[in-house]
Amino acid sequence: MINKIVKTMAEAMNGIRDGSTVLIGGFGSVGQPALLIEGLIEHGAAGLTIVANNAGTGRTGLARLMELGRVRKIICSFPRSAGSVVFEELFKAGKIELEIVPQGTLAERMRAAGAGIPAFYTATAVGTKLGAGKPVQEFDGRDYVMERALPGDVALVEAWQADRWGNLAYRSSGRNFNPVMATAAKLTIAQSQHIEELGELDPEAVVTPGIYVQRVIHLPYGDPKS
Amino acid sequence: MINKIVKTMAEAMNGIRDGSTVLIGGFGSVGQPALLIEGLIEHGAAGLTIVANNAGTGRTGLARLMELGRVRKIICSFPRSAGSVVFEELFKAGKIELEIVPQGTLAERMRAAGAGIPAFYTATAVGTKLGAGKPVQEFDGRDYVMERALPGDVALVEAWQADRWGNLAYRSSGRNFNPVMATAAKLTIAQSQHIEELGELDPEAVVTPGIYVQRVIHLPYGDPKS
Amino acid sequence: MTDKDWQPLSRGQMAARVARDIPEGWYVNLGIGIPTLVADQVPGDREVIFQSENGILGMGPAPNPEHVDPWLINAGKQHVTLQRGGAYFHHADSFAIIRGGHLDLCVLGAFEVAENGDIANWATSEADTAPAVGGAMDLAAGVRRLWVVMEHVTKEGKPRLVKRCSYPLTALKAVHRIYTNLAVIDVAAEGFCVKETVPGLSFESLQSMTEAPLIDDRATQ
Amino acid sequence: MTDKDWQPLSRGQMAARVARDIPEGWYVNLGIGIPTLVADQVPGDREVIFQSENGILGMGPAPNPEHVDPWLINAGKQHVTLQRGGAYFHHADSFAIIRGGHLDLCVLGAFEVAENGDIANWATSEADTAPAVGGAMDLAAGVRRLWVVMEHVTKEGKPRLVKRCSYPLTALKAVHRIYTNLAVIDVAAEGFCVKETVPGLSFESLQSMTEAPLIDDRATQ
Repeated sequence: MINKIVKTMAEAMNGIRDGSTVLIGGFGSVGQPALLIEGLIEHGAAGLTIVANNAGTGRTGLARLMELGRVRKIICSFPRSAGSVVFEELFKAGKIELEIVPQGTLAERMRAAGAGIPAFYTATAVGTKLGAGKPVQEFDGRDYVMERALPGDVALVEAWQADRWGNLAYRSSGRNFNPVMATAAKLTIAQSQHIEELGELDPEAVVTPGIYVQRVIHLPYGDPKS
Repeated sequence: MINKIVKTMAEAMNGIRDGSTVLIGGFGSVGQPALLIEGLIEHGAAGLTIVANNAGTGRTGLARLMELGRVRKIICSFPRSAGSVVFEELFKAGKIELEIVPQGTLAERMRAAGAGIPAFYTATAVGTKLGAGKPVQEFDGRDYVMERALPGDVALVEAWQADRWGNLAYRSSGRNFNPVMATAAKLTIAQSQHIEELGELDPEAVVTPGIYVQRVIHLPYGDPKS
Repeated sequence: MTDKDWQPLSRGQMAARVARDIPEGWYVNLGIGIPTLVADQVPGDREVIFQSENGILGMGPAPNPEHVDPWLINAGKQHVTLQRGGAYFHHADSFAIIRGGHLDLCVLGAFEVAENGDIANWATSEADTAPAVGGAMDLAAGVRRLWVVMEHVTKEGKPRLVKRCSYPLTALKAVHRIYTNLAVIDVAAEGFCVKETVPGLSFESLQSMTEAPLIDDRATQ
Repeated sequence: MTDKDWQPLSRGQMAARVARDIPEGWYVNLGIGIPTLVADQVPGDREVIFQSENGILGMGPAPNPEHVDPWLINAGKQHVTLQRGGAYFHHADSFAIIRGGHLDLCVLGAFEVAENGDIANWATSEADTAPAVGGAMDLAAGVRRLWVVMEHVTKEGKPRLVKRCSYPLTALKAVHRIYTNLAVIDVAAEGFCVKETVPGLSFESLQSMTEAPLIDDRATQ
């Protein structure tokens, strides 16, 4: 019997290695796999490249992971926001590398990684600092930059419902980057608010089919902080 | 009040011009907008480029459109199948142009058109007849061909449920090319088995958000032919 | 023509002025700041469908405090609601809508707009190595129409409608129209075309607060 | 070593032989023909998840005639069922699964396989200008493992395991293993490695029906 549900955080984190690229879902705190991030801190892997929309706030979660010196590089669209104090300290001190990627390009680069597309063209960032140095090609009279796929070794995602095959459904705007990241990583670990019996999820409404998910952990944890 | 629901086939087909590229959903007869194809035949537009997975069977529907000489070119993955008699006659007689595209590349080229991506790379068809003549680029030691977006002027799609905003949901494997084509055309026309009140479709399970749909026509028509 | 007694628009008035020009049926993305205020200014009987880049189409106004869904936020991370007919999707699908040119309109704030339509709205200096771009570049490059709403000049009185942007660019030749606290200005092939000014403000005064040359295209003056 | 009395496998036996090697938990796409028969040969207590490129994961067997869902077909356009835990998606998402290397296995039929793993399975001649490719190229180029199941020789007795394919190629260096009615053969860096032959068939006889050189890698002979 296929059963992707693991019982402990240690099992969930098993095998995550130093130097991994870790994709972390969420948009702000909504849809963020907060407890898996805690698990990653506990697990201890270092030298990580983190891909996430934001660079953490306060001194917990992703910010804590950075503060502990585990993050070598962060790839995100919105590093600086109210409360991104840890990131700012580290960045100012030259202790963390930053790659800023436009939000849609960030999502599409991961979608491409999941879909077997090594590169694609987009008009986003043409003629700007973030497009500088990238190959430019004209199609039908308009310039586009070439962007490369952005795969992960690990994806940490947050779901509303999951089953033992790893099928996932999300809750409203908690969906955000999670399904895209799930497709882009070799090892996708989902924390889910609810576990359903196989067949309980509506096959028309499964957002992430289980093929993209290797491990599920049941972590009901209440509302996201706002 | 936004109301994309049209009452007559004439309204549904209004403005489709000679020489248009028309994307037609369905995989075999399942999910095929059979009645919209009838409407297109009635409407009379000619010199069409048709994009569909198959090249029609028997002498009705898409095959009839071709037999009437309305189709200049067909872009598909599987032209020849049991019953594709009209296509074969026309093709042998040099009366129809054919572009064969691998099925996944066909879907992705339309997805790209809908997503503002003019071109992408894929390993599909590298080193084959269907990859010949396309730009090849190496990424991380593997060769890929560049494929171009495939936009449509019109998409004809079949849905199971629709509402006045044009939101669509599909039924099981009737989904197939329909949502992809809906994103890729300037004018997307949906025939729907059911019309729901606004808000009746589950926002977590809308597959095609209404932004991709310009017209909806209510055509309950029973099971697809197999 | 000398100025009469004129008043700049308030932020709310600017948002209302933008809202007036959004017809029923448009799909619209609103940026952070004044643009966000536009949604509430659209008349209740006019159906306009708002997109939020974090995966919402059919976004509704802020909820009553007792009906907050903590999972439902907009791109500015404020709690919102979903209208009947709304739908959720993931980030790649959301930006496919944006990049694919399916939105009728995006309204953004900006630091500067150049007379060729270049927009600078994401980084305050070339020296800033960690500015937050978010979805600004995708929106500016992707949507069918880009309108900018901003104060006509900076707090220091420096013009924001310029010949060439001095801040790092967000997108090239992207802006179609600008709503400031003083005027409505189209970005046309021939440059900035003033369509409307606040009552009492003369064209000459507006020009004096604008770096790039203006063309007077007001229907009635 | 001379041949004993040997029998080629039937189509059903070939499918069963393939099924034996598919472990629990694999995600598998089956091509049209013999590959389709594989699904029914997987032991009932072994969970294997079948994908169909027309948008199904967790495809189940053919329905009872009285329970046919006319909307639910496989890639061969036969009526199928959905297993508990199955899901539907659209064609672009379906081929993202395929192209993205997420399937553990695809089993396809073929006209020819070359010793370097090239596969030809979609067009019967270079002269055919309207062959039907379907999803064959995407599958062959995209999946993690490609197994081919086919008769060892053509009806005319021509070998299908060749030095170089004579038919138009589907994909380069794509095949990992071949199941024929006579043998199981791995495609390795050094060429075709015979892992297993039908009882009684000698390696020499198999070689005589194979164009490319074979390497005898059978555990017991």
